[in-house]
Amino acid sequence: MTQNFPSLSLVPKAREAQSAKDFKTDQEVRWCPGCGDYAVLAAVQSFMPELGLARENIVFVSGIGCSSRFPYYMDTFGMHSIHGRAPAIATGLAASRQDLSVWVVTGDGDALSIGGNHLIHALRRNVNLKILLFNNRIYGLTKGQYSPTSELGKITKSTPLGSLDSPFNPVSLALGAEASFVARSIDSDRKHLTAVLRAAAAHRGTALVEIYQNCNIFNDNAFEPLKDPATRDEVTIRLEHGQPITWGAGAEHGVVRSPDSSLKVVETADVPASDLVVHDAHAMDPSHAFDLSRLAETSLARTPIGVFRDVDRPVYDDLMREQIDRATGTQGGPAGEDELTGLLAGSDTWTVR
Amino acid sequence: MTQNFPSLSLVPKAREAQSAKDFKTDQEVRWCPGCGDYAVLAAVQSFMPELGLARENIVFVSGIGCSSRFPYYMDTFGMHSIHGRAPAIATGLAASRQDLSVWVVTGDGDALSIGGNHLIHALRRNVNLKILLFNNRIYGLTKGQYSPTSELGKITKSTPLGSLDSPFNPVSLALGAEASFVARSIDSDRKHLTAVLRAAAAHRGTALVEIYQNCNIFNDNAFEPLKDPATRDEVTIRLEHGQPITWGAGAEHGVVRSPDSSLKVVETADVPASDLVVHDAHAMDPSHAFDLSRLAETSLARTPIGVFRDVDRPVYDDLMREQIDRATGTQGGPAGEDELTGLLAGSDTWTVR
Amino acid sequence: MATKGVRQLDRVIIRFAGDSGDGMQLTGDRFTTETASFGNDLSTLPDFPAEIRAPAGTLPGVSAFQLHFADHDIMTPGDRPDVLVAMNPAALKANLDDLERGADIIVNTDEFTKRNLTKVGYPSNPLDDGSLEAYNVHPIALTSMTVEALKDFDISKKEAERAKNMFALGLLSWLYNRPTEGTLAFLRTKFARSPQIMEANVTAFETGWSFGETTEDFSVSYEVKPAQLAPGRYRNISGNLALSYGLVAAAQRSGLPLFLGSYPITPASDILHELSKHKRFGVRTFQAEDEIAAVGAALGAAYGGSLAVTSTSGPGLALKAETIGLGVSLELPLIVVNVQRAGPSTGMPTKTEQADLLQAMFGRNGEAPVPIVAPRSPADCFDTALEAARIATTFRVPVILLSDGYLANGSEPWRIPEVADLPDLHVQFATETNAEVDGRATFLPYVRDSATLARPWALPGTAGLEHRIGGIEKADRTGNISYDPANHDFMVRTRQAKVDAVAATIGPTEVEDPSGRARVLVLGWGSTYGPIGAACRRVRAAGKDVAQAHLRHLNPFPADLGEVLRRYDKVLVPEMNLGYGFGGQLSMLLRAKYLVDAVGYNQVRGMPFKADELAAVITTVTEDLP
Amino acid sequence: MATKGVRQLDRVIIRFAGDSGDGMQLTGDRFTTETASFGNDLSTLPDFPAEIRAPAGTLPGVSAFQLHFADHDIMTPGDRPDVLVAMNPAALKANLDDLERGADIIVNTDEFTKRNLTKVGYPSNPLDDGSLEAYNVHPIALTSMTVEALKDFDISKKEAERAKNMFALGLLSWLYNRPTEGTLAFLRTKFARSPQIMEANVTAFETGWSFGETTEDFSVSYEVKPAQLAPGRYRNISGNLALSYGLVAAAQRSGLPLFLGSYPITPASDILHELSKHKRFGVRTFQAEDEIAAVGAALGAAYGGSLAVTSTSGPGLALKAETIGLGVSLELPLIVVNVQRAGPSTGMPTKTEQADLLQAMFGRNGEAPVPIVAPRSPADCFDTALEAARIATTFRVPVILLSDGYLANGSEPWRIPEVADLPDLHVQFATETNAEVDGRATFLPYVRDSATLARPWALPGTAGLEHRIGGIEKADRTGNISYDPANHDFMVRTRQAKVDAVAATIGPTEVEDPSGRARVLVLGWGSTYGPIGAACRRVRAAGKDVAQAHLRHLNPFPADLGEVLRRYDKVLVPEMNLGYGFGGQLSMLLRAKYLVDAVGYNQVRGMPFKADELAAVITTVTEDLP
Ligand SMILES: Cc1ncc(C[n+]2csc(CCOP(=O)(O)OP(=O)(O)O)c2C)c(N)n1
Ligand SMILES: Cc1ncc(C[n+]2csc(CCOP(=O)(O)OP(=O)(O)O)c2C)c(N)n1
Ligand code: SF4
Ligand code: SF4
Ligand SMILES: [Mg+2]
Ligand SMILES: [Mg+2]
Repeated sequence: MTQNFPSLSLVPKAREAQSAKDFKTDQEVRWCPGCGDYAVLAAVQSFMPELGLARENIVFVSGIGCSSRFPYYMDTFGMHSIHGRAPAIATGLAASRQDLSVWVVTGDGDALSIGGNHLIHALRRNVNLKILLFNNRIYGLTKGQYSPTSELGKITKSTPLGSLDSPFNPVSLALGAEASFVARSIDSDRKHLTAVLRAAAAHRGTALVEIYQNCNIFNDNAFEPLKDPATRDEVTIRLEHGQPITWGAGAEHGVVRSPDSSLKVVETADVPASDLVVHDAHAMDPSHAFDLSRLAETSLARTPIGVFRDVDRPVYDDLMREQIDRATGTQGGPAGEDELTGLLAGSDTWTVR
Repeated sequence: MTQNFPSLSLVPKAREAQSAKDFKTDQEVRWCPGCGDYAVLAAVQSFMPELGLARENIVFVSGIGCSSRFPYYMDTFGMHSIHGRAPAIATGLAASRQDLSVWVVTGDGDALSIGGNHLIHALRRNVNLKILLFNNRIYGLTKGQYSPTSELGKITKSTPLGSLDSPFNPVSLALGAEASFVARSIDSDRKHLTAVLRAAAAHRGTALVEIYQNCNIFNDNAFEPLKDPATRDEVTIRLEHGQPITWGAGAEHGVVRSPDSSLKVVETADVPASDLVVHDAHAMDPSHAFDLSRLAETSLARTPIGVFRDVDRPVYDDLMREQIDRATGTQGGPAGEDELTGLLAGSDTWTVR
Repeated sequence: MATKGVRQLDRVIIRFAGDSGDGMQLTGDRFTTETASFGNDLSTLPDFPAEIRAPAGTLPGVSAFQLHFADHDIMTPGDRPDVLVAMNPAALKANLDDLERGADIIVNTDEFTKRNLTKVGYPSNPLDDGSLEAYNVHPIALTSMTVEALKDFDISKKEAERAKNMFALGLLSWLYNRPTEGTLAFLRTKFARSPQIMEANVTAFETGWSFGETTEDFSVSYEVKPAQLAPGRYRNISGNLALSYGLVAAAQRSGLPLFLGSYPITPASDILHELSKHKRFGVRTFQAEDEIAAVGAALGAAYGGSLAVTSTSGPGLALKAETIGLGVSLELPLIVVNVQRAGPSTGMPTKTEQADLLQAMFGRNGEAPVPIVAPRSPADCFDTALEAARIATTFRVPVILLSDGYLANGSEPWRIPEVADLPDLHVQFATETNAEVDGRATFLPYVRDSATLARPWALPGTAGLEHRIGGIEKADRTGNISYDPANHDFMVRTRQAKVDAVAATIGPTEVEDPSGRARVLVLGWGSTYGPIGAACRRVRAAGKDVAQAHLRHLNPFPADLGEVLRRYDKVLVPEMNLGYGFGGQLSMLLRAKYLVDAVGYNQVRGMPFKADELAAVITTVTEDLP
Repeated sequence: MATKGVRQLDRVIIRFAGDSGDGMQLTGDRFTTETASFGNDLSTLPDFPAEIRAPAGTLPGVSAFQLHFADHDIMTPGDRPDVLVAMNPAALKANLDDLERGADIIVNTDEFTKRNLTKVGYPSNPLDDGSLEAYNVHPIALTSMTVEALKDFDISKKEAERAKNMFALGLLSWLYNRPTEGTLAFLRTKFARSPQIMEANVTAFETGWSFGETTEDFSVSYEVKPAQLAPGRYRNISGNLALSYGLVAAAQRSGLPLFLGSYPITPASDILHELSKHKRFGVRTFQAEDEIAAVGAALGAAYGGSLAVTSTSGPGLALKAETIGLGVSLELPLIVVNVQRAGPSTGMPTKTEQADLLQAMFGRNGEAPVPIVAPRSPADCFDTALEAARIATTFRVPVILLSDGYLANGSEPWRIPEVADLPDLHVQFATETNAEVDGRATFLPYVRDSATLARPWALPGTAGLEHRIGGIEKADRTGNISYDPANHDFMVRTRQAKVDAVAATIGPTEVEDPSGRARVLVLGWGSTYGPIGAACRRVRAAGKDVAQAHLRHLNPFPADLGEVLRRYDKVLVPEMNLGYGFGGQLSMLLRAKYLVDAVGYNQVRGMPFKADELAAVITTVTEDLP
């Protein structure tokens, strides 16, 4: 059951086989009945044993929002922090503790509104964090204001005549912020979500996973086109590395590159197979992943899911550790009392007798 | 001299012809001798008369940093605010005053470090702001720490062994944040800078102009390859809408699109002219502009300058005004005292006699 | 059907309690509106969990709404309910301790299943085991009776069950002879889009009413006569609504456009929601990316000439600190509404507290004084908003308005003011140069009005008044950057003097001391006004003397406050905070300022004080006097 | 050359002043190091503008460095310089007012051009017009003599001119018989990469020295004997450096890795710079995107078991408020270093002030008490850092350390401690379950130590101790989310009680009252220690009695403080803040806590108090006693 994750080689392994149950706490789950958060929680709890990590070396850090209650339900170490700041807190933890697997749970408001700056900087630094962004396109906990992912013109409590600002595309934003790993999945698709979590865990550096999550109280059915069996195949583009990008029940839709570099949607039957764009999640240049991110329509008329980008680049905490190892290693271990004495004295001293 | 800027049609016009001198204040300019900020100030002061706006309807808002002292030197209205917050303050001003031309002056630390969130949200909202980002790849005012645009491994006061985080590419970040206008220019190239300012002024919505600026005290010659006559033609890609993207003294370099969508640098002699990518600043899909942004090398071995993207999309303050106009217009002007009486009373009242 | 007998009461306290999903807030709201339109005086206290829908049937999931109504003027939502409506075992368990023996308990027996009882740790069914003997229990199968009544409707069982709160409302409306047209009209509008649901709710409501008339469990119904309040037209109003209206009114009375920069946060969000509706009044609302941007945008709008407001709760106020400090330095008018909630940190977002007074006073770097005002009751939020606007625009300074969770959501009758009677808040913008420099007429942004010490408010767009301002210390008069030591000292003192100057524009402390013989003064601020007032009445009714004063202005204090305090042998200051070991936050300020041995009575329970408890404390203090 | 006569002095105050680009800070630093290695007691005061290089020759561009050195123990950088080195007219003009008549002024005549004089508003040349008659002026063509001395070097004229500060340093070094090896070695290292520049500077320095010996303008040189300080090995140290070393030492003495999360800000940045060098000690420094991320990362590291620190100045402290509140709620150890600067808002970044005490106390939402400590002198920053670490790790609480701009950049001799003599700060992490729940051994994160009330510090990676914490109010012991009113009240009181418990671990107030007859107590905190001490000495020297006490612990106060205050007829509290109309920020706390009529003496001039001025104030207070 447990897999080998070289990205997690510094984290101690579990002593015994684990099951999803091992990751459940005794706390009552306090989400609304029907909330998409339940499905994500179940998926994460069942996925965790695969990592084969000592439970005590896993930490979930969250901000504030419905989704951010998540850590209370994971029987690992956990911190429910303050609104928007989880990436910053997790950065300090990850950068000082190489032996931990650090997960951030956040919402579209938490991560992209108040916490936007910490998010983009975490992505840029490429700290060893796995960030699960529960995107329900609404502020759940504060009872239904529009969020930075709500569609333009959204009517909510705070925008009775419709919102005035175009939403972020979280995948585009992350790519613009130099993200080394970006993926998207859906609360209701346990298999896909698990695969994406697996890829995120296998990535060394920051991994951003956007999870479309239904808030059945304040934004019900926001992702229905992707879930309704009648429409989902027609609108969901499942990205798979190395595979041509096609979708539709019979893979009848695909994309080719148009001269202006944007992707053009075509019928696969109309073009030679060799013209179809093949997904390359490992392309160092983020342009390809960015192009794919733009295929998404806010209306969900078309939505790519899966791993957009997954590349290796320097990892902040690894570099930090290297600097310290180099400094301490050269003279056999970190500086001790003698060296401290030397430091305090410095080079210009005098003695009074 | 003054041009017609439909984007500024709501701003009152100057009563008399203006010159650069009209925009100078009596305050001594307090930048280090040789600082690139002087050149930008001079360029802005000479450009302003072209707008033909009443001086009192122009406002410069800045954050904190060397560059942010800018407003004190512009004889318009101005506010030197606090670190990172200028876009937020300017948003409130622009959204409440359609008759003003609002400019934000900020630095790489101010805009991209502490102020990153306000910047990306201003871009997403597309508020009517012109943002001049003075990028010297260093914290000047605090005496030389690395910034989010410093190259990886940068040795500074706060990173004696080299910085550990890859920089942002401000153009990519802005495009990821749905920017409708993004451009880049250089302090020392007055003509180019002026042209870019002109394009920014002509844009309705948020315009981000990144200006490479030399800090001769803490990061001298950071942009030398783009300035040195011996190298500049070889490394500077001047983007012009509708023109094939070529550079080099004899336009000998160009780009073609490679199958993975990234741009490939070629010798123009080696490819048919029709293969050369033509710049389209007005492409609605930001993919093209994003691809171009990735041509830039942190080392400055290659740097596109000019307008990457310039498209029309809904402008926050215009939409806000429309909502208000619609609400007030339907019944002839904004609500008066009677209507206020009605509001206060509501529908469920009783009377005590 | 024959109507049963009607018994007269002078006041009643009802608490509706159920699951978060049971619609208790709506039920309470409706009953309140019925009661208001009937003309009783009233006071309400909603109390709900931070979770949107906590797990069904659990204690943390209980949502409650308390209403106190009377035929006379009352001050609080009441200490102990006379009637508890408990929709499930959790609601019973969570609220039982608050009941006096003899209270009425209406329970929904359908929910008293084994499973639900176990969930909340009832070993046996309290309805059967005699443990409720001391109370007047009315066991009613609310759910099944509702479902039965709706069986002919083309709606799901779940939908039918959901209407049980309307059944309960109907029953209570009968029991207290409430007018029902309002509720029926409300249901018709609310469910206009699903006629089946609308009819179902109307039917449930009417069935509940009829059940009251029929059942033998209730032998009489009650009547609480309308209250003889001061003459005028009244409505019921909650604090957040009154505050929003106060801001709209202030904008109109000042002739300034209203601009709100806000980021949603409980319990302040409703101000954003309310103001976003009033585009007719030219109100601009900006939902910012965070609290810092919210106050930043408001400050930008203030610079542009708006009546600028930012609304938040404690954690948001902390985030706004640096920008408020900039506002102090720029000397621009700004209203910062802080609807306090229980802290520290995230604390208990839906619970009330008064623990941000010292944050409001001192929570900025450097010396950055701001005036502070606080409303005393839900309706008073209206007047306090106008007062905040007056101070901000007159003195060109950020003003902090400290409301709290109880005021925000609680409600009371409000005598609707005549707009023309509201204060005139018109401001004078600078239009001309105000100095001569080197022989040239010049505009200097930091030349001051000699009375208020306010600097000119010179709007962008005013020709000839171009100037620059900033957060770096500035030279007196010119506003240019200055590091001159003497100038800095002068400017810091001047900003303080300006805030102090507000005192000259506010009235003296009003002390209520009917006998004129009181030796104990009870001094409060904010939402404790009701409980303190009610407590003082009880103490006086018991034949003791006590004086009460309540501060609207926390900074600066009324000029006569020190003198007032010294008139009493003892000053008691009840506050919903601890005061960091200084005996209360207001206490601390009073002690430091006047060296008066103010004694605090402090609680942080997330709930308003109970009048009874305060009365006991006051009595003890009175009796302990030497 | 024959050496001139040497005259003995007991103390000298020198001020170097010039353009921002003139290298005055470096010159002052070098002179200080020479003086330190000679064994004088000393105290320094750098004073520079916020601009990197303000426009040449202007008043705002003047950068100064003052040094006081003596053959005995001194406490301040001195009120009025005996010697002013003025590199240009601006430097002369900006500093002249601070000189006593008879003071020596060394001026660089080359810069006294018409243009430069006009720039600063000198109508005529003060060197010629007799206006400096009262002083001892030494007009020296510093620039041209330097250029002349370097004419054979292969460097540009600009580079040659730039060495004039070394000429001045050489001259002053001769004048006061300073040892020169250190400076020569320093120049060799600093300019190792450009040998021409190195040699030029060395030559300029030596030429300056020789000039002193030769010129007739100086007939004697001076000697200030080494000071008889307590025996030991000494070095000169600035406050930011001492603070950084204190943190490194605390890490080693606690066995915890040091983690600093910081965002650059004047005058705190040097702590980040310094700690970033110490990777050998395993120190991790994280330059965050802003102050919120900086404290957030530190809190994350604290959770992971680091000795976690965040460093900032006032505006940054404001931004960190919400996260510090989270730290209070999580009960994790965290050191928050706030190097205060003049405010409000951006204020005067390079100038000192003590106006963040109340922000530190109260600047968070809800009741979020934290211990506060403050160093009294540059070297004391070392001990105070260790003390902050002790409190934070023992009580599991964020601690705010209030330094200020003067302490940060000022320097003094420091007796280098033996590492083994430093306090042992080892902490006990939780390793085991600590409770039984339903018969199962369980770890409860909010079970407390009975003495300290600290909760266990249980690190991720400890098997069996998995638990969740958060900023929502939590149940006692279990740490689970709780909205229970009584629990909240209990937790708020407990967090306060924990901070109060710190008082039991600190010593009594130390009062210096040599005669034992003092009726006036002068009480201070932070960097006013030096000026207050020097002032008290003067007052006593004049035959009056006065007592001095200085607080390191601002929250909680030492247990005996109230009693100490009451022993005196008058308590005078000099502070570099105004105290919001409460007579000073510390005054306010004292008045509120002890109802003692503490009297403030307050200034916010961006500069330390002058001892003379304080002595006068103290004298008046003493004389005014009834
Ligand atoms: C500093 C601060 N500001 C505002 C809030 C109020 N708040 C709590 S959660 C939230 C937004 C929640 O939205 P999201 O992150 O999308 O999470 P969801 O509830 O939808 O899962 C807000 C505004 C807060 N707790 N703290
Ligand atoms: C809240 C706050 N944090 C930190 C600072 C200190 N600070 C002032 S400017 C600055 C960075 C300047 O860098 P940049 O924005 O690149 O401007 P530059 O000086 O390079 O033009 C910093 C960190 C501050 N003034 N306020
Ligand atoms: S409000 Fe929405 S997001 Fe929050 S718990 Fe309920 S359904 Fe889920
Ligand atoms: S420090 Fe750099 S950016 Fe700042 S004024 Fe000097 S040269 Fe310009
Ligand atoms: Mg959400
Ligand atoms: Mg910069």
